[in-house]
Amino acid sequence: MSTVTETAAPPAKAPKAPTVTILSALNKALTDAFEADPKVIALGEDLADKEGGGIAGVTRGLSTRFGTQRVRSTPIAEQAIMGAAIGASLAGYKPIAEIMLMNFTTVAMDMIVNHAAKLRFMSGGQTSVPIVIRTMTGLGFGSGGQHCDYLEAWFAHTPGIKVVAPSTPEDAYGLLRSAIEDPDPVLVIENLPTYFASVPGTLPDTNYRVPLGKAAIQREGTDITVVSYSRLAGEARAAAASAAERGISVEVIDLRTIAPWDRETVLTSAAKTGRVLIVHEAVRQFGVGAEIAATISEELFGQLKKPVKRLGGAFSPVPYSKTLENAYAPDAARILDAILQLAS
Amino acid sequence: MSTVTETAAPPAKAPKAPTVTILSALNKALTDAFEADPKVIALGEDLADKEGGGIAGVTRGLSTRFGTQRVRSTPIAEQAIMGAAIGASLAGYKPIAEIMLMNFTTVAMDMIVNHAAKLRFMSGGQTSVPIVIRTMTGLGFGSGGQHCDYLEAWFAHTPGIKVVAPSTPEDAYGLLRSAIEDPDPVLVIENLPTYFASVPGTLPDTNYRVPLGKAAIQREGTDITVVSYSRLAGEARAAAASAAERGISVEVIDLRTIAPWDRETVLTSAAKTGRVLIVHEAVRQFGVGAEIAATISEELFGQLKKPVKRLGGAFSPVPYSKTLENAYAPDAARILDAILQLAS
Amino acid sequence: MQTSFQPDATKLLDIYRRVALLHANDERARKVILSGKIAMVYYSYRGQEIIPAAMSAALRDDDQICTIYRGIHDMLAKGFPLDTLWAELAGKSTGSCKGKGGPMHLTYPEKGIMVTTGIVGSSMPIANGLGWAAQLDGSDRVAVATFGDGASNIGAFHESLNMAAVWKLPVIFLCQNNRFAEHTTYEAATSARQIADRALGYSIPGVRVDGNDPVAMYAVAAEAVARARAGEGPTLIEAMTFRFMGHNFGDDDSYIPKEEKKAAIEADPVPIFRAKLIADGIATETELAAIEAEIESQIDAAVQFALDSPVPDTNELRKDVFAEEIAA
Amino acid sequence: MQTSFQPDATKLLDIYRRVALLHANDERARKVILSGKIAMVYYSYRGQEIIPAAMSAALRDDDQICTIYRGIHDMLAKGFPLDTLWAELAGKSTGSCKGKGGPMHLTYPEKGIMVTTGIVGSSMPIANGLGWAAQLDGSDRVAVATFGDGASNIGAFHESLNMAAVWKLPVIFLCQNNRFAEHTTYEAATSARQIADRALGYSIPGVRVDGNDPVAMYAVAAEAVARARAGEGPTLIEAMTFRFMGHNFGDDDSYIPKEEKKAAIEADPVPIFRAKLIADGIATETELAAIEAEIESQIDAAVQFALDSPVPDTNELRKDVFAEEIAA
Ligand SMILES: Cc1ncc(C[n+]2csc(CCOP(=O)(O)OP(=O)(O)O)c2C)c(N)n1
Ligand SMILES: Cc1ncc(C[n+]2csc(CCOP(=O)(O)OP(=O)(O)O)c2C)c(N)n1
Ligand SMILES: [Mg+2]
Ligand SMILES: [Mg+2]
Repeated sequence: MSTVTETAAPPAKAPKAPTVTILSALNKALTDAFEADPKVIALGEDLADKEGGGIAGVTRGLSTRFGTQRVRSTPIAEQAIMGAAIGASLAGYKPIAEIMLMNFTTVAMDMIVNHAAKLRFMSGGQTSVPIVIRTMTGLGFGSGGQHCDYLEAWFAHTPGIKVVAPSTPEDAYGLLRSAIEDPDPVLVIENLPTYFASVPGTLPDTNYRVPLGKAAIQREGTDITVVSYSRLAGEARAAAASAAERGISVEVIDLRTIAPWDRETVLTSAAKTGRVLIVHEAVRQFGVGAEIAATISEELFGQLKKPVKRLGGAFSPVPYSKTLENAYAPDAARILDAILQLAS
Repeated sequence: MSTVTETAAPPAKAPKAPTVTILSALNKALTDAFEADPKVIALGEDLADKEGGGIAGVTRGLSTRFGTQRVRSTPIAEQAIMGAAIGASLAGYKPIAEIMLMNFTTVAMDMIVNHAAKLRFMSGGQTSVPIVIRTMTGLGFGSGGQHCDYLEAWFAHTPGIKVVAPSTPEDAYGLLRSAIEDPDPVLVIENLPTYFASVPGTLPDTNYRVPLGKAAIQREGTDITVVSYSRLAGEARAAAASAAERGISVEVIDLRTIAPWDRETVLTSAAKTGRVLIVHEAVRQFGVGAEIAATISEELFGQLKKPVKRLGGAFSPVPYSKTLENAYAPDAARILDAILQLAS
Repeated sequence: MQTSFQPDATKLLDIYRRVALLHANDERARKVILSGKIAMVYYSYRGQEIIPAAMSAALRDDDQICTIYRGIHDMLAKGFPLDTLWAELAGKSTGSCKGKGGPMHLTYPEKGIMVTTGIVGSSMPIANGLGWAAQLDGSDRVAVATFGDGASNIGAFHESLNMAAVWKLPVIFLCQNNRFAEHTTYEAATSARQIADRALGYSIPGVRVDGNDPVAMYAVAAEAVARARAGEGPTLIEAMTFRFMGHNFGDDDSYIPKEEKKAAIEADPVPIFRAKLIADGIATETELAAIEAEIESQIDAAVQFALDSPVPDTNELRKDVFAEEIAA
Repeated sequence: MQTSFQPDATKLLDIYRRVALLHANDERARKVILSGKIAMVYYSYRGQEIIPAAMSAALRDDDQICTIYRGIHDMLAKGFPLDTLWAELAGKSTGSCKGKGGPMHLTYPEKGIMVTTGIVGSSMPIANGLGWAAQLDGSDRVAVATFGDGASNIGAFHESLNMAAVWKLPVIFLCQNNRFAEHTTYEAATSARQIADRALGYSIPGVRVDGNDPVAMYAVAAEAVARARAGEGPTLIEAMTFRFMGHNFGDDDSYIPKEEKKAAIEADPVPIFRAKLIADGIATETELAAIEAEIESQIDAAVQFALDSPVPDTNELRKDVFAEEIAA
């Protein structure tokens, strides 16, 4: 598939205006990490090339290049997948475990939460679990109620594990490389609908990193701060562009790391604009936005011009019917509406 | 054990000043529910009397009285336990599934979140899952990192399941009865350290109910609102009493139902006092308190005298050493400190 | 195998009616998707029709099933009405789930179609609960959990079979072994020589059967149902078969060895079954053609009904989350 | 069973040293709790000493284990130092886990004691990862996962044995079948005639052995280790035993049939093993008494060390959550 040939071909030689995708960036990040460190290994369902190199092709080419001992397809057994990753990490490896879809983490929560996130602490620092858990989610394909949940708040609430969610190819590369090198468990949330979107540019080189815990100001602005991550960071950028046409200057912050989140960048921007909108696809109630809104409201008490607003997914399972699926999550239009309200 | 004889004996005949415990209240609620509705059934590890009637004795007497077909001890298999409860509920029963400790929900999250919480919606209302999940947690016994987590925020973030957490015998009885009668899944969080505390009083009679979604103002006050639930509601009451001695009038709200939480009661009190403290044992970051603080700050923007404060468990797994365990969660003293700061 | 479980001519014709329906509906579903008239995630069961047709022929309407994303064959065989099925696939308000569930969560309790799950393995724990309810009701109805070969490696399989065995639940665990789990072969993921071997670990009967042979499949299914009705507990059935169209619609099945696929398709159980019915004088070409024509027109009507039906109103997002509608 | 796996006199004495240590430490632990000097949740393994003693005698220091809340016997047998063990039990900063882990999470990687879990079944998936790492390292070291009879019914057991079998991992699954899971009997929860039967479902060897017989237990353990080292994959061992003190400290074990308990205690494997060593002329009463006295004084010192050690500073709550300390 095109992303793979892209990855194979050095950007320099790439045919005319080169484009990249999040998928090709993830694939190159994995390839470069395997190159750089023989302790990096990977496992997951259908991960090796004989099984297609991952259902979306993120790991395509890895097993052919690095062997099926380092890149292993597994049975359908998420507890066993996570356990194998944890155990190998205790023995000095840096496993990258793929849980195909985020909803399937629900069968592996014990391994992730009771073990991966806690072993360093419970052992008094004698052991550690430097694993990466790659998982994917995202509505838009009519897969219904069990295939596109957004559970990041569960993990952000769990001491001992970090959570990242890239929205651009550069960040996908840089965050994944940093996650692999991090000494602790990191959950990398990939968004299916944004995998394939080609954007102009070339893939980062092997030294490129995005530090964990640092947000990106993707657009500077003075009137309103919009905080988001993953696919909706893109929708926020689009909404900000339309707002600009209406003379409203929006600062768009992509958290990139959800836990630990970048308080400093967010609070600085919020203090500057005094108007904050937080947007995610996850259910609004008890979602990631609640922690950020509560913190901003506490830290900037009396300094805000408007109450912090939150947009999130509907309070329901993800519906099947396209009509309902389209209505489920905020999009650029709904973000723009909220921006206009905040600006008024 | 005393709680059981208590339950058996009618309050009237009870020896002199009668006392009750949360444990005896839960036991009577279950007994009365089994009496009232033949469709009520229960399952869990060591639940039946042959296996001790539950590790803490909450279900003691049930299997002897109602038979081991309705009250079943199970293998150690939480997915199977939840699946059996879900399936039986689809066929018209009202199962009460016990997940012995809250940390063990991590092996059953798929059944709870992808199925119990979603089947009504995904079936377009053709089926429903009127189950109760009873689970227990609570630090204080040196059981360490895997036996006393507070995961209520995960479930509150999940559309399709309700979450309650009683802090008094009356509420334990009334909430459990309401949960059993509710047409949808309800997670009942019991707190181990408070099971056995005897308080004066008699057990509610079989008609007593506490509606889901209604908080309790356990102490009226005018200066500061403290919002809490479960064990720390008791600590909050104690802190409020000490504050009163210092001339500070604290209103103590016990949420009782965490999801859906009682916005009206909380916002009314917050509007009255203008100073709010939210307290729970769960990790503060991305915890239940975040949603409540964010909502109050948004709804009462400009009307608060102080920023909403949150106290929660430390950002770490629950530690073993008594010294550390004592330092982990807020207690009456730390709540009082926070009250004094807010009052200043 | 007792001969009493051998299907007679009437039963075989009954099974064929179901097979013909399943076969025609799958062919149609893929045509409709290609036509662009209805977009959906679709997991073709083409090649596996005999298994649910024979299984359902041994069941009553009040028997219940829990099936999976690849389960439309199980559901049609059990009696899921075509119109509301197609309307659900199209995400219309007239769908059995009002368009909220879709292909992976089709539900129709009237015919005992209680749960369709998209989570591998999760049909089994829930089927146990249906079986427990049957015990409590004092009814001899049974529950069937269908799942694939790959699902036999996940924890829920083990917990479910153990609990069903200890509680002697009237549950039939029907594994449709099509030799692949997504792109993974049976051998690459499954350590058992045959999945039926796992029954020993639960002290229950485990039977491997040619799921493409209607007579053998029916006999095994009927015997398992009889045991369950008699209170003798669960049975694990491993029905051998093959999926002709890959894992899901659009799957380039390059990972399937060419010869393996060729051989399987040459052994397509549907035409073979059809020919045998005629050869054995159980039905004439004309009779079967009539059945098939009837089915085609029923499907025509159902697809049209789906296309003509309205989409759900967005306030449906606030309904069926709980019994009580959520305030706007 | 090949005779090459029979323990010789030296090996038997080695096993007895471990047994005596385990036995004495359990007796002491319960005394110390009763004395009120140290409060802890405690799951006595009294009666199960032979199993880990024999297992460990077949292991090297670089072999690794994942054990459970009822695992202090496994750990002492594998070489967990007494002083840091007792300090951890006392929740002191000198404990192996700085007092953060406690009895259910004891860890000592230097001796291959990698994980102690309080979650039933969860020792197994992690042991697979240790085995995978050994494969990657090209090392012949092995991993052992210990667990109970009740744990053989949870999903993690099944997923782990299947993966280990498919990947031919050097992992030994050591089930200590003490016939109870908390208050639940084997029969009430476990459908397999014997847990070893479940090995067939993974095409691996499954052996039931008298875990109270040091010779038989060693032979089975040594053979499983040899297979794992040779790259022949995992073994499931079901070691039959009994826990004398109930599930945990304070458990009134009224649910255990009196005769069953009486018979088990009369067959206490420790004095029997001891007597046999003397009867077979492998050791004299004096030699064994000397070993036991030595152990008692080591335990005296360890308990004293624990009592004299300081409690952890509360800022430890911010350490070891991540590699980087969390800001106050
Ligand atoms: C717990 C879980 N893990 C992974 C998946 C993704 N997935 C969907 S179908 C499938 C393959 C299942 O194979 P099998 O059980 O043989 O059934 P078949 O599709 O062949 O009918 C996988 C891995 C899932 N749905 N649930
Ligand atoms: C997933 C999970 N469910 C329940 C428990 C509670 N629990 C702790 S020990 C135990 C019994 C385990 O019995 P067995 O596996 O036979 O081991 P034994 O205690 O007999 O050594 C149970 C149910 C748990 N720790 N983890
Ligand atoms: Mg398959
Ligand atoms: Mg046991």
